[in-house]
This record gives sequence, structure tokens and C-alpha cells, in this order.
Amino acid sequence: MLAEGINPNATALPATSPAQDHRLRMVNRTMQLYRNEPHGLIETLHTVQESFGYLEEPILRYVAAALQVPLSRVYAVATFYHSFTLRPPGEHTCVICRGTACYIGGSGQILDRIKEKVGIATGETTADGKVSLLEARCLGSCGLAPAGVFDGEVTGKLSPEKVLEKIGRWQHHDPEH
Amino acid sequence: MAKISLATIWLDGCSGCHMSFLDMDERFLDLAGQVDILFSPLVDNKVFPDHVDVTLVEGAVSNDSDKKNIAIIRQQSTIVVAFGDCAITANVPGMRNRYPVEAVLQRAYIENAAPPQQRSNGQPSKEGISFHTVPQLARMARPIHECIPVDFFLPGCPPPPRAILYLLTEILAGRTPQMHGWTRFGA
Amino acid sequence: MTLNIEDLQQIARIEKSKKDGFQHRINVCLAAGCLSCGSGLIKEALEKEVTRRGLDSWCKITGVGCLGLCAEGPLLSLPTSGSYYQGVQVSDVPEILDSLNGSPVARLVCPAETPFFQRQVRIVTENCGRIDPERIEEYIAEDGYAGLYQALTQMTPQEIIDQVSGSGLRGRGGAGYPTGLKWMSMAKAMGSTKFIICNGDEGDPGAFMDRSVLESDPHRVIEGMVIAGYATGANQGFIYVRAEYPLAVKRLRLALSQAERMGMIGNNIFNTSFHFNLQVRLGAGAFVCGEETALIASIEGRMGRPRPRPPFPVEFGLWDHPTMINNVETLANIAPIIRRGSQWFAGIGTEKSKGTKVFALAGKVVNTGLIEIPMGTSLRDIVFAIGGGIPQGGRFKAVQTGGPSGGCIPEQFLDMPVDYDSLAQVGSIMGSGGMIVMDASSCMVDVARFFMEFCMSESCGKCVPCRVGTRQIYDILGKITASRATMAEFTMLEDLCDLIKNTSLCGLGQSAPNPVLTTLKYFRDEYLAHIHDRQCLAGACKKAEEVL
Amino acid sequence: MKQHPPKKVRSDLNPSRLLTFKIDDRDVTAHEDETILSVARQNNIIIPTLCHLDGLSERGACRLCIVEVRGSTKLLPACVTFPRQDMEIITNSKRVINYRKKILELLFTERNHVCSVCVANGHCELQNLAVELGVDHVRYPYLYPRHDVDASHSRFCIDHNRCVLCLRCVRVCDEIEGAHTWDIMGRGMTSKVITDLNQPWGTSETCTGCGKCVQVCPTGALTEKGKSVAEMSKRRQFLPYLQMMRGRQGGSWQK
Repeated sequence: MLAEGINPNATALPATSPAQDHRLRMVNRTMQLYRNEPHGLIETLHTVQESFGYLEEPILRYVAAALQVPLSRVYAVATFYHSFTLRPPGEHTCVICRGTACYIGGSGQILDRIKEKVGIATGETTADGKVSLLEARCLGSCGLAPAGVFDGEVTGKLSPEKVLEKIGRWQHHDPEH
Repeated sequence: MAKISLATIWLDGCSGCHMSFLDMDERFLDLAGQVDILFSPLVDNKVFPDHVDVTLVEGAVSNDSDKKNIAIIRQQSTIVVAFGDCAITANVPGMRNRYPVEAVLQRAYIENAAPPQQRSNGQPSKEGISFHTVPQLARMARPIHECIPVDFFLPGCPPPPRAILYLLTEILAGRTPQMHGWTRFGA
Repeated sequence: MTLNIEDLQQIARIEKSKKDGFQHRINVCLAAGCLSCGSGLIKEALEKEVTRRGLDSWCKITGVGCLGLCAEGPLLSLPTSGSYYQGVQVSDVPEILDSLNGSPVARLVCPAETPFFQRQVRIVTENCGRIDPERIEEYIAEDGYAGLYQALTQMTPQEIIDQVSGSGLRGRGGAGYPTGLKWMSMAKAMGSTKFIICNGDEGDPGAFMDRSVLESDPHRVIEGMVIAGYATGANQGFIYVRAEYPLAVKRLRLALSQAERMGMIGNNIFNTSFHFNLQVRLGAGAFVCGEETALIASIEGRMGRPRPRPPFPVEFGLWDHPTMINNVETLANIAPIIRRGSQWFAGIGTEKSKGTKVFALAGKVVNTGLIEIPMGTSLRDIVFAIGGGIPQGGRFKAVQTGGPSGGCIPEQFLDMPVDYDSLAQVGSIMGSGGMIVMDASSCMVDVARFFMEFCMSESCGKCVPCRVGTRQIYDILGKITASRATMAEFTMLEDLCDLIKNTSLCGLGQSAPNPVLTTLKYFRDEYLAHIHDRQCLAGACKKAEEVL
Repeated sequence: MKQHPPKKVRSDLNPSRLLTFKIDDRDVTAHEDETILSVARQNNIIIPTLCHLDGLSERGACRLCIVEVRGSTKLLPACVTFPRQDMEIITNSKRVINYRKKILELLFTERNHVCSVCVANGHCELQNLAVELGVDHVRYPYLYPRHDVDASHSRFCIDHNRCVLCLRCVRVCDEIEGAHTWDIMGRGMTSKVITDLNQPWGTSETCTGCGKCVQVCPTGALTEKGKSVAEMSKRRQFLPYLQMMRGRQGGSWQK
């Protein structure tokens, strides 16, 4: 259900599957929470990213129309903030913290080794689409430096070996992980 | 007044600044009475002299030969003038800096060497460029002041003849030229 | 539902007697640090085991907020015996329960008689690790919302502001602006619509104080905000939290709905005519949004780019209405000040810096974690007594405070008291409270480069000096660490720092050169060694191959 | 960007205060709601500017108009700072001139400004500033980033290599034309002006093709097609008029 009062020229979304309808409902709910006002943009983009995994162009158009925000402004906000991504992520995500404590604790070496062994740099996804590598500014887990997030789970006291092992398992269909 | 010795050289440039230098017309004759041009593309001398008072350097530092030369020039000149935009900003030669050297060479000497239909197989050659006989291109063309200390800057593409004359006149008179208002980038 | 004081006291009484009904209580730290070491599983295992043994009415397992010593997680505390367990594994669970009536499990005991626990003075974190942050009743049992009740029913806004001014509390977000003055100008600001914002955009790499407070005791921040709203005439508040802190966001949202249900926010709070609404807003990964005007832009749904000040947000803020922005820790200090009076607070700390400060101690130090100490404690006490010194017999080199806007403080200032003015004097800042200890293996040029990389990629790009200048500085620092720089570039580095400091638009830009400036001042020899001798004194930098 | 503070409507009930203060040791008088920049200009005192343009909202971002105030070490951008009674403003001290030069040099290093082959050569505000400030070479290393040229629009062209991110195009499109086709994506050095969803300009659904962005662009970044080197001069005298006609002081485009 689209909220009342949205731009009648809202770009129609491509034919949606039931699963997509559900995801869209989440997005609509967030927009309604902010009464479809422009200041709900960032919260809405968070919901889009949570539901769709990334910010798809058709959804961006849809959000722009619904919140009555210019297209270019939506794109500007989506690219200004580092939490948002415009590319579909890999099946698994590995986030390495680059906060000060983690840097001092050697997170740079971890990133170097991933690049060397797995061949992906920050923001990239392996060719098989299995693993995306991201960097976080600071996870706030400085007491456990160096820290990372593996598919949403924060893990501390990392070493290059531990991380490579984890990524290796992801890439080779280990059913346990 | 004692004559000063002058050298001019062009590195990676189009020689347009030298053309502008010649464009001084009859004023060139006055100047000739006050300077000795010891080394220049305009005179027949193959070796940079041991010492010159003023050297005008046109062009950016673009390859290993330029790098060697600019060091010699600095060592053997009292005053070095960055002569024109290429020497000061890398200008047009610097436009290649956004691309890898290999891509630039491929485009210039292979893809564009002959129209595609005249190429035997319509495909660019796979043989690389050989640097046996020509100097190796540096990764980037650089302004000369990023390589050596420079005394005066004479912007312009090319600098107008009157600006060149003014600069030399001031140097001849032992004054510091104030280039403000005489020329500008891209003039 | 609207409560009165009797209701509050009743809730507290019930809660306390419930607690006292248990012979034993085990608090499991469920803050992000311990959670990532598996404390959630341990809590589950403990609960299962307790039920299996039929001890549900004898022993109570509570999930609590941060216990502080993050390095040794997962942590448990046993308030009944006063002992702590560290590094607990699921397999330890039966043994822990077995020992409840006897002596503690020796191999897990975390010595509590150490300076780490004893030197701390807890005001902001007094409830951290002691209450379940997901239950408002536990907060109320610890005098929670009593300050708000007192403020709303017995004090005028001016009296509250006088208390805050009298306490000497200064903003805990960085610059240390007196909170009382800020509240005063907000109270005076013209307009019927005013906003209060809690700045929880803790973007400094190496700082996690705000996260811990929000995760461990969210109601305290809410209480502080409602009091601030009453004192300054604002009826709407926003808590701006980093999206990187999902647990803090979750607990805050839960706390908000509980507070709303009990009538601590909403209409006619405690049967007074005061209304206050509160919303959580998520950041989206932009350090610059810690700057007040950028934060406002972000809440308005725009890119977080600062605008020139004046006018200040207290005149023109959110949607052009007067807006006051306070840091999480600042607001967490408010309720205790109201409850216990400004004189009590002013009695702690130094002459110009009152109260306590929470620091996130991290880096090359034995006890990494969260500490709260009185202002004026010396750096030496923090690093060596509380922090336990440098691990593996390493040698102390510097401590970095204030994140990318702060500086590196060398050994010679170890005996300096930590307060706003002393830190400023040596070229650093208090910042929000990150404190990173570095030992001899850290190259200070590399550290400066790390911070400059941060400032460069966090620069919003609005003003030229910060946008381009940070990049130029970063390039030069890269050349120095690779031992490829010349003295001319070294001079240019100092020149660029001066330029950015003096001409940038916002605080982020103006303070971006601080890490470089302080390392230039105190560790100049390390820079020069890279340039003249082409070597890194700390042995940390890789030498680049000689270029043609 | 909103004007802060919004201009008050002057009336008998709400008279604007007159202030007297000094700019470069000259006594000047001005209303309290006039910026230092505008008072200076009225008195023929030149302060260099780049992101400022009469008829658009202020941004305070290029930092070229910084001035000194006697008794304070803080530098203030003249375009967004309002004078106070008895203030002593210095617009031409060695200190501010040096800073302005350095800021301008940083701008030259940021993108690929090759004046000699630019359509705006001779009509470019960046180039003129170099002359005005006596910048005859750039001390910082050029960064030579790789940027695109978008010639997909039927009449106009954008060359990001020449963009200085002043955001005049963004502001004019929002505040005067009302289309908000332009905005700025990314942050820091990766910032870039975009149309709609960062798509080729020619495919923009919101662009009205009015060309105001081209006219306000200070450099050769936004140009008309068919212009060769040094042929692109801009006309923008219509701006203050349009701003007045649209009756919207400041506009709504925000930062």
C-alpha cells in the first residue's frame, strides 16, 4: 500500500515477487513512520539496505518520489554516508575494523594478507560472489583489538590466519559456517 | 654592461614558447646585443655549457633524459626560469598523467599508428614499444619545480613576447622581475 | 500511565526485595565487547544449568552492561560475594555454580583488589555492570528517574540550570564548553519550538565510552535529556546514535518504549504540565556528523556537511529552531547532579575540570577497557596503575587522546593531570575519551599518517583546505614513512598543517592537523630519521624501493 | 543553503540597526544584516571570492574571502560574517593573502586545470584569481585525478576535470530554476557533482535544459557545446534579478 499524498508520478517498481513485496512493505513502514517527509530519508535508506541488501536504483527512485526528495539529493545522501552501498554484497561479509586500537593491533596486516591471499581489497567482492570485504571506522570493540564482524557477528583478537581460515571456509561451502 | 650568457632548452613541450621568444621581432636585435646565447635549439651547440647565467626551460620533465638534463641545467645555471605553462604546470604533456604509460603508448603509437582498415589484421599490434633508442617515459610528466629549485616563473601558453622581454630586461638590470599582470596560465 | 513518587518508590522496593530474595546472583556482561567473546552463550548456559538443577529461586542470572575490563572478557560478576570472573567459557558453567557456596573458582577469578577496579570513581558508569539495561525497573531501583521527579516537581528550570552551572560540568564531547552556559543560552533562546539532541555519534576511532553507556544504562541518558528539556524549554528530543552500534540502538529503543509506557516521556510527565517526546535517529557512517551543524543536517535527512557558525544551533538549529546538542556522557551526568546536588559534583576533580571522565583505554596496555576516573588523575596512574602498564615488558612511548582531533602525548608528560586545560596545553584535547597507548613498536609518523588517512576520508569535502589539504598531507606522510621524502616536503607538511588549522570551515578540519602537529613537536627525530637516514626508528615502516 | 540569520523585513517597527566599523582602516557604515563582503564591495574594497555569486545563497566553503579581525587570530569568511560595532576588519594582511594563495594553489592541484586548452580560457574565475593573487606557480604537487567528460546533453557539456566544487550549479538549479537536477555525491576528494541518480546528463528526467548552471559555472567545467578554446564566456547578470523575481531570499537548497 502506498501512503496517500505521494507523488503521483512515482516511478512504478518492476513487477515484484511476494518476497519483494514484503521488503517493500518494510520500506513503506519506515517512510510512514516519518510521515513521508524528507527528513526520513536516511532512516528509509537504512531500511532499504537492511531489506534489499543494497540500494537498488529502482528503489532509490521509488523512495525519492515517495518522500518528495529530488533524485540527485537521494543519490547524494546515499553516497555521502559510508553505511550505504549501491552494489549488491557477496553472500558473506567480512568487516575489518580500522579503528586506532585495531590499527595499532595490526588490522592493516590483516587487510594486506586478505588482499594478497583472497585477492580482494576493501569494498570488493570475490569473483565467485561469495565474500565481500569491508572496513569499519571503529566497531567500538577496542578492548578486543583487532576486531571484525563476520556475517553480523563481532569477533575480537583476530589474526590474519584466523580471518583467512574463516574466509576460506566460506568460499569452500563448509556447511558448518 | 657586461653581456649575460643565456641558454634555452625545451623538454616535453611543443616549442611554442621558443616561437614566442622569436616573436619579439626587432626587439630581439636589442636583446642580442646584451646576451650571448650559448645553448639553445636555435643555435648549434650540442653540449650544455659548464656555466650560464640564465636558462629558460620550456616543457615538462617527462622522461629519464629530461630528469638527467634538468639536474645538469640546475647545476650549471645561476638562474633557472620555468618558461611557459608546460614547465610550470606540466600543461598539455601532463594530460597523459591520468593514464598509465602503457595505455598512452598503445593509443599513440599502435592504435593510432595507421587507420584500422590499413592494418594487416585490423587489430592493434601486440608488440610493445621498444625503448632501445628513445628515452624511457616517466610515469608522469612533472613541472620542473617539482624536480629542481626554480628562480622565476613565466606562465603562459605561450608567454607573450613582451612578458619574455620584460623578464630578461629586469634580470639584465639586476632587478627581480615582478611578473604580476604580465602574463597568466594559458595566456 | 503517569506515576508519582510513591509509585516509583514502590517499584524500587519490589525490585530490591526481588533481588534480595535470591541467595546468589550472577551478572553476565552483555556489552558488545563480551558479547563478541560469547557471553550470550554463557548466560544461556548458566540459565539452563540453574533450571536443570532446580535452583531458579536460589540463584538469579542477569545480563548486565559493561563491567569495564573488556580485555579479559567474557566477564561475570558475583555481586553477592563481590568477586569477578574473567575469560569464562561455557564449559566452566557447572563449576561456577558448584562453587557458589564455597570458595570461588580460582583459575577464573579476576582480582578485584587491583587499581583497575579500586582507583575508579563511578558516576556515569555507576550502574554499568550492575543492572539489566533492558529492564527499567532495575534502573528505578537504583534511584533512577528520582532526579527527574525532583526536577519536575520541586525545581524551577532556572534552579536546575543553576545546579548544572554550579556543578562545573563541562561538555564531554570534546571542547569542554561549560554545560551550564549552554543550557542558559538555550533557555534564553527565542522560540516556542526547541529541540534537544543527544550526540551519540561517537566516531573517534578508539573510543567506545558512549556505546558502553548507551548499552549498559540507556535510561540514564533518557533521564538527563528530559531534565534538559524541562530546564531549557524544549519538548522534543533526538538521540543520534551511530548505526554501527546496533546493540545500543536496540537497547535505547527498548528503554524508550519502557519510559514511554511508564510516563517518563510523553505528555504530563509525573502529573506536571511538562511534555517531552524523544526519538532515536541513526547515523550512517560519517565522522563529521559529530560536528553540531552536520549532525543537525543529518537528522534533517541531508548530507552531514557543516555550515559556518555563527549563528550557533542554540539560535538556528534543527529546522531553524533553537537546538541544544549535548554529548551522551554529559547527559549521563545530569541525573546524579540533580539528585546529589552541584556541590557534591564540584567536589570531585580539579579546579577547572569537575567530576569524572570515562575513558576507553586501548592499544598497547594490559587492561584494555572502560574506566571512569576523577578529573586530574595523572596519565601515569591511568596507564600504569589502572591500565597495568605495557604488555610483554614493552616500553611506553606515547598516549593518544582525543582521536583524530587530538594529539600524541609523550613520556615527559606522564605526570600531567588529565583535565581539559592540561591536555590543551600539550596540543591534544580531551575529546570524547579515547585513550590509545603506544609502545616502542609504533612509529609516530605512521600513527600520524593513520589519523590523516582518517581525516582525509572523513572530510565532507565542503571547504577547500580540508578537502585537498588533508590529501596533500597524507601524500607527504606516505612519502616520509616510505623514506622517500625530502626536507622541502617536510617544510611543506608544516605549512599545510598551519593552513588547514587556520582556514578550515569546521572543527573537524581545524583540528585535523593535531596528530601531525603533536608528533612533529614531540617526535621530530622520528620524522627526520625517515628523511635523512632513510630509516624508521620504531622499525615499523617498510622502506619503499628506491625510485629513479 | 538557508540564509542565517534570515533577512528581517525592515519596517518602522523593525528598523535595522546601523553599525559603524572599520575595513582596512577605513570607517564604514552598514546595516547589521549586511555581510562584510557586501559592505566591502560597496566601498570598493576587493575581497577575492569563488563560491560566492550575487543572486545565490552563501556557502562559505571556498575560504578565499577570509579576513582578519584586529585583536583576534581567528580568520572569518567575509561572505557569511556579519559585522559588529567598532570591529576592525583587515582584508589584505600578508597573513590572509598568503593563506588565500595557498588555498587557490590547492584548488589547482585538485583536478586537471589545463588553461591552455580550456574553452573558458580568458573568461575563467579560477584563472583570474591566480592573476589577482599573483599565483605564478603551484607549490603543492598536482594530483592528476582521472575524471570524465559528459557530453551526453544535446546542448551542454560537463568536464569534471575543471570542476572546483563551488556548487553554484547545484544552488542555481535548486534556488532559481527550481529543478534540483544537480547535487553533489560522495564526500571529500571523491565528491562530484551529479545529475539525478548520477546518470548521463542527457538522460536526466528533471533537467529543463535552461542552461543557468552553465552560465554560473566559474570555470570551464560547464560549457555550451560548439565552443572552442577561449570562446566560452558566461553571462549571469540575470541572477540577482531572478532571485528577486522569485521572491525567495536564499532559496531552499541546503549545503
